[in-house]
Amino acid sequence: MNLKWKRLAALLAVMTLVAAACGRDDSSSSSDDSGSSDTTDSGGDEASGAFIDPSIDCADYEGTAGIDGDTIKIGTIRPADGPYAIYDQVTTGLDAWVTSVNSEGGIKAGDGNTYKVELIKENDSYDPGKTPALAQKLVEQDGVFAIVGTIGTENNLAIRDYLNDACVPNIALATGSTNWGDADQYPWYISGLPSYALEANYWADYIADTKPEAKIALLYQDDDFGTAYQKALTKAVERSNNDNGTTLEIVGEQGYNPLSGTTTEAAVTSLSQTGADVFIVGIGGTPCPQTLTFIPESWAPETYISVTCAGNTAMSLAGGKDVGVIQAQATLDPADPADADQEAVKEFKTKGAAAGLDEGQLDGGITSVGWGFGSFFGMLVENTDKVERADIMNTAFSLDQPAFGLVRPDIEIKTDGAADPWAIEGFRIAQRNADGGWDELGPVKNRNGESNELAG
Amino acid sequence: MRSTTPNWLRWGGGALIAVVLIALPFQFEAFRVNQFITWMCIAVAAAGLNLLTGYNGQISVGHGALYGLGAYAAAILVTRTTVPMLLTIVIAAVICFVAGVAIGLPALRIKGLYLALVTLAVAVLFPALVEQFSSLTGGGRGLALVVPQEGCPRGRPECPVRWESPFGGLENDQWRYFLALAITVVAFVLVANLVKSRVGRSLVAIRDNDIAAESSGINVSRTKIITFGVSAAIAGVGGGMLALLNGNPRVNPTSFTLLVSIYLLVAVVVGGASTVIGPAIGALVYGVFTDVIGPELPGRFENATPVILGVLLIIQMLVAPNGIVGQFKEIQAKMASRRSGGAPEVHNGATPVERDTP
Amino acid sequence: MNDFLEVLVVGLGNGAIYAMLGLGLVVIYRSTGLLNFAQGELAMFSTFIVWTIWNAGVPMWLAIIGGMFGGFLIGILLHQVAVSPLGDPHEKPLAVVIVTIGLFLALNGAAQLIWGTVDKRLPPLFGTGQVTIGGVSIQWQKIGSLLVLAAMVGLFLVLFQRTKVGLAMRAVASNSESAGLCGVPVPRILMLGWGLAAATGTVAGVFTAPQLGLGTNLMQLTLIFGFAAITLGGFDSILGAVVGGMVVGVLSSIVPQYVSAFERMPLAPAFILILAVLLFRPQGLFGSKQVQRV
Amino acid sequence: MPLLDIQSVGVHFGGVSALDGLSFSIDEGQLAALIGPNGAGKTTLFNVVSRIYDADEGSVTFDGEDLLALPAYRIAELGVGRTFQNLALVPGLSVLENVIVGAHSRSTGGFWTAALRFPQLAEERRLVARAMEVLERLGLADLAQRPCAGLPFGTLKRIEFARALAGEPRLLMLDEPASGLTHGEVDELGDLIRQIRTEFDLTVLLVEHHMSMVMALSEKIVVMDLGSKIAEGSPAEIRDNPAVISAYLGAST
Repeated sequence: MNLKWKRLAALLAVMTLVAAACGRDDSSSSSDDSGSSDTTDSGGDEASGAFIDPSIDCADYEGTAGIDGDTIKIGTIRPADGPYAIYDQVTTGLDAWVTSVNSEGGIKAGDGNTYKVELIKENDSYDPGKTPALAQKLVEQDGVFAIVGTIGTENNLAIRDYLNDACVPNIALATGSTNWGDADQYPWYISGLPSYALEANYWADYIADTKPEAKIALLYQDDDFGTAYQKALTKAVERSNNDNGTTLEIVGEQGYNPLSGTTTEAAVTSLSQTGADVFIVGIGGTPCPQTLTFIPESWAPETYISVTCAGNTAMSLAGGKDVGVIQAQATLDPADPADADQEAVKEFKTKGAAAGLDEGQLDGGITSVGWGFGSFFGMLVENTDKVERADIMNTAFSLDQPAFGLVRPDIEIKTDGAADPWAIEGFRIAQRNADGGWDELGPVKNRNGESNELAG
Repeated sequence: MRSTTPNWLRWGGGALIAVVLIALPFQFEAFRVNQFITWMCIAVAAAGLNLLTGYNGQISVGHGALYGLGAYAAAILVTRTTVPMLLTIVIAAVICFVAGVAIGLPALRIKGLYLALVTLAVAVLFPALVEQFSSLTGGGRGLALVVPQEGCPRGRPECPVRWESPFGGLENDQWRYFLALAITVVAFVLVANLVKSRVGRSLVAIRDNDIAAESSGINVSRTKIITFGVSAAIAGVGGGMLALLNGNPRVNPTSFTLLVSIYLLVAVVVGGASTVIGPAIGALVYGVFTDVIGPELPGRFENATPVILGVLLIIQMLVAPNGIVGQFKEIQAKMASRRSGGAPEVHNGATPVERDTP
Repeated sequence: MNDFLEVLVVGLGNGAIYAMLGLGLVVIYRSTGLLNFAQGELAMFSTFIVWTIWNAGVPMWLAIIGGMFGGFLIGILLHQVAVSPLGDPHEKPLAVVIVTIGLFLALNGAAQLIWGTVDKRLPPLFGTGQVTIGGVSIQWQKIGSLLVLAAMVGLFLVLFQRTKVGLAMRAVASNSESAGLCGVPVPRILMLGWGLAAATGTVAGVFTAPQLGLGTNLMQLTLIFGFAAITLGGFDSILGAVVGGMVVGVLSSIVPQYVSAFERMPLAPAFILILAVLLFRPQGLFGSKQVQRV
Repeated sequence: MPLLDIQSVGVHFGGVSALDGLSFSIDEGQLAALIGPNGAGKTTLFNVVSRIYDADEGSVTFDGEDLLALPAYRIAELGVGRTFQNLALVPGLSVLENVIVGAHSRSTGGFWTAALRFPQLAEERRLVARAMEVLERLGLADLAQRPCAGLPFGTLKRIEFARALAGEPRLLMLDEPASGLTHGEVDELGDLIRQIRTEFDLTVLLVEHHMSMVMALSEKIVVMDLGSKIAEGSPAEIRDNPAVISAYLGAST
């Protein structure tokens, strides 16, 4: 019947596309397998006040699983070996946060109790094929209360249906994929990062303000992460030209596949010939700072880099070419002398050191992200009157409070269920200086509730 | 080739193993059961590789790619067509057969170390290929095994395909386990029949002495190509099982990197190349190290599993190149000959065919 | 046009690295007749040694020599412990492939255990400066890599053609049995081949690390390009490795820029090259005809 | 019509001729021998007939069929069996299995039927029975289940013989079957060849250095040197041929 025909049509459409595009097909294809990432209108919200009502969605709801007396058990999944094992550093930060909290006696929750935290770490080698069994282990065998700070968009996608159907919170995902904007259908997920799409809009806005006739060269990672930048930026440029009369133009675009085995050098070189005066590096991990080293001297564009390659560890790989790059920042950089006086930074450095982090980890900018995920979870527990799974999520989706952890002080933490599922929606624009710090070019602006709408 | 194991031991052992295999999903948590399913997928893919590399002597360092092809083929068929799920695994096998034949053709001319080189490149190329055809495969984002259906949670239009047990009382993971077990047993029985048959003898004959084989009437080229195809098809079945049965609602290119190809080789060699049950034992060793022992290693050494497997592979190759099963058989044979007195010396009975050099 | 020239320069720079890695592979092939699948990981490992020494405050050039020496020792050790007990690689190609793949896994994992998971920074040997010639920017590092490559080739040519050791290596490679009968200390020569190859790999690693970042996956994919280079040039040809490396470097940089089907897989031209050469000219462009068809 | 007809066959490796315009023929039922010094091209001829080497010129017909037009694996099926000078057994298989491999062209069954086993069972039983028969005939029956690896050289030669017979050949080509055997064993082998030939109704082409055996056994002898035929005839004729004496007998003894 109807369904069958639809699928047959889809198959035909895809086959035609493949034939027509002869391999290069992503940009011309509108089919999106994840299917749900684009649906953002929240439509049928529950009539009841709370965002999640476990009596409706959860068959065998166990709201307090993982809480044993005064201990909350949480789990996390990350790559500890293999090519992506660098992200293990994020988990090191989360682990240090747990150590630190426990050494202070625990988190004082909204219900008046003080809870210690127990963290169970699993290793999926960044293979999303392994993540589901590990999530299952954490939930069913270890009986964790929530999953916190799990690494990888694909890895989190692999356990999304399972965790949502089991009504287990997945808090502070270590990814800003636009997939996490779908709290209507997946209310047990909340990202620990700002949306990649929102970040791209901050770049676009700043460019429109300062260089209304900018010619933009874009290098993006050819996966969920990079294409989020690419789509959002394209849309933002169009909107700015329509609404503000700018004449921004994307004059060159190159995708980079991190599994391809080459560097971005050829792509950068090619982009350098486009005459662009703005260069956007929508690339994460080590290839990001490497890309900076490939910019030829004959090309001096204003360069923007992804938030994922901030921090000392990444920037130190740029061989001095990091000076002058521009970034949208949502968090404090512990290595930035300008941020050194911030209370949150001081606190992180003292407590982190006490919890066993070394100087490289404290300043590196990767470990502090994990610390931030811990703070996120801690903040939710503090704000929840009754520490139950659904209540934690309801807290997460009705936040209205000042910044927590290492989030920049002027950023407002606001959420509102499916209408605004993003906790962190503010950035400042800053430029890397020669002292290993950042000079502020534009102060923090908050764009609460706009992340989903601004996605491409 | 003929086993020296006494009959009572074979039947008794077999019955014991059967009981254990059936009891497992009732004794372990669901996540373990899912890991067992993954091990079975690896065992099946390794059995395919063993047919090619162990029995036929054609080296492949790229079977992870065929494993991946099988997984993607099954996943795409399930999400985009109405083909029944188990049938998609069969179609995936057929697709992999064709791919295997395509690789097998150049393998007629490219042998030994050079074939290893080419297949290595295939393994490395596979994730990039997935990326290249991203409209079909979902690219780096992975492919969600979701289909439009009624009654998905929270009014989602699509949700992951599910295996519902037609028999009451079985949990979802247990039912998937038994489906996987059934496919695995069938795959191993087929391979066992194959290697004990006329075809199996010709595979070994080609491996050990292709000229003698040809002179005995074996069509060496054809057999080698079909072996590549059949081996690929079996690896594809493993991949199809992985996509549909291991409880993961998505298929991702990062699950089919070069490392997977290497681990398949580890399973074959450590378990026992050119023994029927070897790949299963090897997959078990791999699984136990990665999923059971690895996570228990103390903090700093938690990521030592690859080193352990690498060293294990080398040691196995140096000390007992016939793998665990081969070693076991050797010990058995030794004990048997000690009982009957007189230990047979082991000499290689073949030398290469002569050429008179003018 | 500049566009093309710029990308061409990128390709030549990469090509130099592939050629360096290829040289190590050729040395092993020439002395022991095998393709070393662990060559890339060996190079990665010794590059980490370079980093360790450099990080301790030793000047870079000295650190590189230290790394090469370390690589040399590790190469020898691995050959003695894992490879040589297998016997003739032509008799048992499967065993050799499997052992070198085991080394691949073990070296990679060991590096991660020793040096951790965070990429290290190894500065470019020739700095980050650039020179502009006719509107085309060229990094000094690239020019440097070509010079180093030239020096290495010179050394190897002298080694193989002018020295007793080189002659012995050639003899062992072409027929180890009769070389042994002529009084060549075969096991020692094989061992030396592995050591030399590992030392050569260090240089390739030192040039790759500033580009890719020094992590444990430094050479995993670079190795395929190195293999493509020597397949094209001929498994036993020093000059072939250089020419092959350059061709592969240029192809894998230029083709994806102009052929959209290869945009996401710069590896594909290298793969096609490997396949085509092995099928139609197995000895490569400069190799001696000895790829056997038994 | 001769059973095997070799006409002006030439094989050249680079600039060197391994065979150069070689012609001779064998009649059905004949027991013929091919002799000549090392490097004369005897094994090369075997390899041409069994299609391991390509002939650069000339023709080879077997029972009227052009062998050079066929791929190597079809040769056994036509009824040409052979043994190898330095043995070409499959060490990974048992003695029995090696012999069954020899009957490959006399059996059927591909990947599908093999994997499903049942359609194959009767065939398999027939093959085992037949192979056992051959092994028994050659006095090897009690070794049937042993792996080939580890058996003495003389036994292995016999297994090769058995394997060739299992293919039910009409023409059996034996490449130095007596090499490495003791005197007594050589005599035994001669008797065996003679008996087998009658029993199995074979035409035999023999390459052998043991002149006494050749002379005693053969009905026709072809003498080769440097890739060409220098003489052909009955043992008596060959013994008296001056060319043979100078080129071969004189040179080698």
